[in-house]
Amino acid sequence: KKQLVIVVKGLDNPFFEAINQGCQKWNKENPDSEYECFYTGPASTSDEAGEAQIVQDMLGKADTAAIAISPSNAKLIAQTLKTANPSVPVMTLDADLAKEDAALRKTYLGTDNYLMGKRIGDYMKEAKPDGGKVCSIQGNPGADNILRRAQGWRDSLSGKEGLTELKGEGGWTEVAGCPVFTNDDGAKGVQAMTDILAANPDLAGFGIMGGWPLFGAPQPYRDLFKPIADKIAKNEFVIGAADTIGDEVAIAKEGLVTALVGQRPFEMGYKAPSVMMDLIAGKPVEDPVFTGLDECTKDTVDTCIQK
Amino acid sequence: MAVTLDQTIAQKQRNWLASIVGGQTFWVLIAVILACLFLSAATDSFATAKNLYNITRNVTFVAIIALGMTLVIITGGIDLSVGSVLCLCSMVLAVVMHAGYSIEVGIAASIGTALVIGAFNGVLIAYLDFPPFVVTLGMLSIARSLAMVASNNTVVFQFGPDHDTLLALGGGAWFLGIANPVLYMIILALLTGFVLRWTRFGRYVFAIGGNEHAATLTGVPVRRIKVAVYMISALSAGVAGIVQTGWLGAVTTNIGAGMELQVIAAAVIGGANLAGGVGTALGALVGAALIEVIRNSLGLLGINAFWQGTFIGGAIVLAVLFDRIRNFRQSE
Amino acid sequence: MAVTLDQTIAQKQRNWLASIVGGQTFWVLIAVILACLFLSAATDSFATAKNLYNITRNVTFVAIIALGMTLVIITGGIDLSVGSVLCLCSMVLAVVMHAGYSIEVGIAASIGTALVIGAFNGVLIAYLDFPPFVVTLGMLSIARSLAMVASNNTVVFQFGPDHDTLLALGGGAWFLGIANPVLYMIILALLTGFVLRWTRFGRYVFAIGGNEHAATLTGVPVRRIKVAVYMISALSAGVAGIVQTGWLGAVTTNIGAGMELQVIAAAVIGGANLAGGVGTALGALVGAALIEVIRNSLGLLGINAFWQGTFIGGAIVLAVLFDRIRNFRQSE
Amino acid sequence: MAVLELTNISKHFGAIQAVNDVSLSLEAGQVVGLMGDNGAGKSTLVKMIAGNFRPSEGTMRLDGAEIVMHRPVEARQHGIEIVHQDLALCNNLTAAANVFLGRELRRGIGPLKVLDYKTMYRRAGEIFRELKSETRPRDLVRQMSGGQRQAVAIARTMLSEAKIVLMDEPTAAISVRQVAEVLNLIRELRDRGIAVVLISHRMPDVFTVADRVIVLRRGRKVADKPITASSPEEVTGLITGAIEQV
Amino acid sequence: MAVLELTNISKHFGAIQAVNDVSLSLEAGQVVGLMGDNGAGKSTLVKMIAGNFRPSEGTMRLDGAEIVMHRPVEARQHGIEIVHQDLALCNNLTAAANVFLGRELRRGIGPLKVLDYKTMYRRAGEIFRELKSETRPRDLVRQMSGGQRQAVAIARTMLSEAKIVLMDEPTAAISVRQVAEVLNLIRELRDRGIAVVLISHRMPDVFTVADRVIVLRRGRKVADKPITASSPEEVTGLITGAIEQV
Ligand SMILES: Nc1ncnc2c1ncn2[C@@H]1O[C@H](COP(=O)(O)OP(=O)(O)OP(=O)(O)O)[C@@H](O)[C@H]1O
Ligand SMILES: Nc1ncnc2c1ncn2[C@@H]1O[C@H](COP(=O)(O)OP(=O)(O)OP(=O)(O)O)[C@@H](O)[C@H]1O
Ligand SMILES: O[C@@H]1[C@@H](O)[C@H](O)OC[C@H]1O
Ligand SMILES: [Mg+2]
Ligand SMILES: [Mg+2]
Repeated sequence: KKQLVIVVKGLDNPFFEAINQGCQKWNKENPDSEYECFYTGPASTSDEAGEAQIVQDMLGKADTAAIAISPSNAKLIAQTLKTANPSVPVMTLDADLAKEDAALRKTYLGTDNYLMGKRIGDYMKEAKPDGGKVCSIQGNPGADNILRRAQGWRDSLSGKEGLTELKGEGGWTEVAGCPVFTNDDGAKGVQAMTDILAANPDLAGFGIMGGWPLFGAPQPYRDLFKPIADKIAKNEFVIGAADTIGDEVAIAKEGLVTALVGQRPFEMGYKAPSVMMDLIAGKPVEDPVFTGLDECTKDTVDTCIQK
Repeated sequence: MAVTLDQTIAQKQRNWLASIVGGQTFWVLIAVILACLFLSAATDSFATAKNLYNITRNVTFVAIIALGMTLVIITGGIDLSVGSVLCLCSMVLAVVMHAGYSIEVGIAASIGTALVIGAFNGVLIAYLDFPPFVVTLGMLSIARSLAMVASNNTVVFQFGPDHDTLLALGGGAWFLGIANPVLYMIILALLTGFVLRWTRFGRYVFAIGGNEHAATLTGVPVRRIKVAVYMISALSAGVAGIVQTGWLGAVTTNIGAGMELQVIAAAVIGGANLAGGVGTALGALVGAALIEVIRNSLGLLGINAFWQGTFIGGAIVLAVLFDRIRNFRQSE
Repeated sequence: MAVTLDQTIAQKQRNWLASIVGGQTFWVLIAVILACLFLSAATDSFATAKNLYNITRNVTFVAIIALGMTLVIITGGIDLSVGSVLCLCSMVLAVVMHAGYSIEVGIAASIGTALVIGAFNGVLIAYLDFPPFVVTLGMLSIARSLAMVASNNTVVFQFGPDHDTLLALGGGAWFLGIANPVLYMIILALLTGFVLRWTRFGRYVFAIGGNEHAATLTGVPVRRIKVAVYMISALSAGVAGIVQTGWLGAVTTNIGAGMELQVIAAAVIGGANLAGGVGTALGALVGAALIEVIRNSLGLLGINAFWQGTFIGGAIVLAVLFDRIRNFRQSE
Repeated sequence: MAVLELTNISKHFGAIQAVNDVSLSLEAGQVVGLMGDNGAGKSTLVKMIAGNFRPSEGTMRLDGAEIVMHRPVEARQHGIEIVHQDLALCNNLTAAANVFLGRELRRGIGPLKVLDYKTMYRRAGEIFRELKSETRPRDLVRQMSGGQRQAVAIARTMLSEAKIVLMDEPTAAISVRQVAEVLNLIRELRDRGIAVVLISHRMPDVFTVADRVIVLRRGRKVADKPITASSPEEVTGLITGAIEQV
Repeated sequence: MAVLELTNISKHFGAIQAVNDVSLSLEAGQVVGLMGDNGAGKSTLVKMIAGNFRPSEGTMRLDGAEIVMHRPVEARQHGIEIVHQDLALCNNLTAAANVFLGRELRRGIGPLKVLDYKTMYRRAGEIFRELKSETRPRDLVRQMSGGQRQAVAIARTMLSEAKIVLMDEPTAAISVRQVAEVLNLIRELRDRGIAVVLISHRMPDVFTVADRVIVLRRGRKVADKPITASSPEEVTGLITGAIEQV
């Protein structure tokens, strides 16, 4: 069979497994198709060069009919595509290339990351309009989509565009030692949040740009915030967090996070093959194709997730 | 001079005080204490019950594995697979419990996995003379890949009927308000210390690191001891994995990534010598504690995130500096 | 029997064929060739110009650093900082060029950074007797942190006036359609091989690894050589960083993460002995090639992504197996 | 009767024939000097007796009964002790720990046994005193002089009532005074009825203390005669090959 | 006139006084036997002469001129050669590479010099032949017997026209035949007008070949006299301390 290849940033993140599930579901539903969905990626999300090499391998493979890439280093993948000059259709998935490189791919399917960060910020701002001291939790220092979310988040809180650090704009100030880079490690994330909270008793909230502390270390997360659950309920302390993976929704239900802004990775994986087939067939395809955001607060948890 | 036999027997090159003060472990312990005193003075938030509870608990996972690693290092070996083994063992536990089995079955499966992996490493190293670095580097890759296979690479956060028992095991504080993992760490450290000092096995571990050829000639079962040592190392990673799973309440396939270097650093900072023959259980704990105190302090002091790596790296090098300066003075 | 002096001088324990066949490097080379033959037969996509272009280029970054690492390993040391040094050097190059300086200035700054770091590692190790593992582990953390500081943790992808020159340097193919990085790798490997075999420096590197004490007694400038070796290792990481930057066209603070273990694996698979005294430039290349061919083949063969780590880890172990079996036969 | 009897013992390592068809017997209370050029196979021969190597061919009989040993421990259980040429000491352990290496004393009940440091220190101290060595049981071997190291290695042989003691160059690189002590010790072992094999390149030592001399050349036994029937000149000739065989 | 003259030389390592206020002089064409118990300071003394250690106190004069050496190379430039007690060989290198270690021959022009393998193999081969050793220049030291290793270490001293050759226990653990060869070699060096210091625990060797004997005890010189005026018994007494000083 000809392959519709999905290359993700790294296998070590359950987010991408949801994409894989979507990809596999498509395979199951289309047993007779002349195409099959093939999912791959480097072992670790931080292995950017490794991802580029896999992209090359896949483009060099005779049975590759189309490829969807989730670039961990957008510029690097752009460069790779430039040199490889692929003959099969290329699209991006989950994370996009930079605007100026948009011509290198046919379309983007996935979350609007800037918007996602902005929504996280909106929830926090809404809950605590006069602001306060905050800290953002990020992932790999070089991860572009996370950096975009952080930008959206800052823009939302400050009401200005393009600030790299909040120093009181819109009432919000980032404390010393932030942002925290967790390298996608949940335990590290919670440990750092614990320290920051201890060092800044007057902290007003966290903006968590990827769900690791919640889905990777749900228990220590609960232990950390249960004691101030009432403050969260009263919007004296606000936490906006990304993703709706694993235990995150349950945590929202317990009132330990002000709002979750989730993505739809399963949908990305499930839709990607059809989009790729359209591209192969030369049909017109929208650009970008945004998969929606699932926004959950304590009150909406039971209904917020659209499969 | 008539020296009695008892006097000769009682004589040592250095008395116990001198031999403690002479060791790297001692100086690192001093460094840890000084750092704690400084932090208590410099910040309000360090010497709080809550913070101390947290840092003692955070230290445990690296420390428990460092105990096993110390045995490996004493024999002159190295085990790079511990981070991945931790991941695989956590995942086996999680998957088995998630499938509805009891916690006993889960732990047994997890420990069994650790022992099999340790035995595999050990047999290649001891019987086929593979370089430990290569075997355990291969296993680093293999074990994590198997964890992905075992879990289908998903987050597991529901542990079946014994869910709460598991969380209590890792997250509770059953005794004097000390976090459970800390208790396990202390028990394992005492056990390791005891084994190293008081058992024939411990004696053999040191002998192999001191002079493997001599140990073989005098009839020490070198190969079996080496296999045992790699099994213990994997076991310690497995135990840390189980406890950490109970603490985290979720398992992903990236846990324990890069941990091997942290663990080795802890053991070495605590005084274990990678050339073999030297190391203590206390050292493993002290080394792990130093790293954690520094990590914790960076947050409390509000150090810029970009600079944190420089501080941690600097501390690793500095930890050894004490010992070096002392040695240097002595030799010239 | 009257053996003439010439005969005695010409005599060797093993002739050159036997001594080549006796080495690990040879067996790994055979494994690489067999793997390539198998892949050419089993897939349409392996033996294509495009794919071969890619895999030869992919191999270069690990291979170039493995050349420097091989020198370190021959002296009996280890350098864990190379991945981070690669990152820092790439970042320095990127930041300097982005600021509008020419490529010459950028490369000079980058190489200068590498040399300073190597000298720092080397001085601590050679003059203050720090364990190489600890020093370079500390540097692993420090160098990446400095890269974040230097770049403010942004992705740099515009390299000022000489942007295109840099991309051509790393991404072009100036000679016979061979990717430029491959050319650099070959030149550097020849240079390394030459230095090891034909210069006094190379001779001293082996002597230190064989018996450091003896080398000191006979007047080999052990400390200076060691410093030089760590500088070369950092330099090789810096060069790889520059070339890789030209190829990637973008630098983030993630690049080179975890590379140290890959590089050491390549050197060891190629026959370098972590105990010191043994290693070749060819071995570094062959070791890196084996890893890359396996990585590449897994994708081409459509192996499930979860299982790939198992294959790579297994191959690392298997690479040494050949050599072990041969040794084993010989000793009994 | 012979304590130990070797019949047609050979040992090869790959293509190297280290010991070739050697037969010999050791008598209680007799010191045998074993001589030969470097690489003649002396160490290999005694290592087989000590259970470090298994012979490629041939049989060994102890007190008339055939024995096959797989490990050094078994040799010791049979009452065979050895001082290795390179001493086989662990620098990072104490003198006492080295003396007891491989047969640590333990105390305690049932399977719960711990090392009995006290008794080991005491026994080691006693042995060093017997050996007239100044070695202290708690000292690390790392810091010891050549003579003290030798004493530690020799002390091992005195832990149990041995029948046979094999000494592989115990007097190389130790000083005049200590050589005399080692030779005295060998005499004392002999007087206790122990069979001693002394490997040495020092002609005077062998001629001072041995009752019998055996010479190996290229793995073969080329002489085996009472010391009184030989002379340093003859032995030298046998070692170098100037004399073929006697 | 003395080739080398040491005046009140001392060396301490931390608290250990290894050599204590030793004065002595070496004459061209004279063999001096240096004896003493283990740890008496013999190796430390010759290592100072060879530039491995710097004396803590005292001065050295070579041909009447005071010299201070910082590195072994400087000693060799002064014509001082040493055979170390542990031989100081690199197992992973060939015999020739070991012989030339630290003073490799190179060929080529300007700064572009490469190792001159051919000449080094040839010179090493010649020296081994002179030494009547069967050692082959291209063999790895790893696989060599004790005697061959000794030959490699001794060959180093013959690379250049030395004035002084220091030998630290060159005859320990080598066989009878090879001992005779080493002693012959020492005689030959002497006949060439070289001053030789021979450290040895083997009384007969020293009395066979030395012209003068010096005894160290606990770092101090306790005797320095012509061999003909002494006797093995006296030297033994001096080593052990039975005789205080002569
Ligand atoms: N483990 C081994 N593997 C291979 N060859 C060996 C081994 N042990 C000894 N040999 C070889 O066997 C031969 C005899 O060695 P052996 O050590 O018995 O000699 P020796 O008589 O004790 O010499 P020396 O006086 O130098 O100690 C030598 O050629 C040696 O290289
Ligand atoms: N590098 C060193 N550091 C510290 N102490 C040393 C060092 N070298 C030698 N010593 C000490 O100096 C003293 C003299 O040692 P030295 O090696 O000179 O004795 P020696 O006469 O050569 O003995 P042997 O006959 O055993 O070779 C000993 O106590 C020894 O432990
Ligand atoms: O968008 C994804 C993020 O939410 C996840 O946590 O990590 C990988 C990203 O691509
Ligand atoms: Mg021998
Ligand atoms: Mg000496």
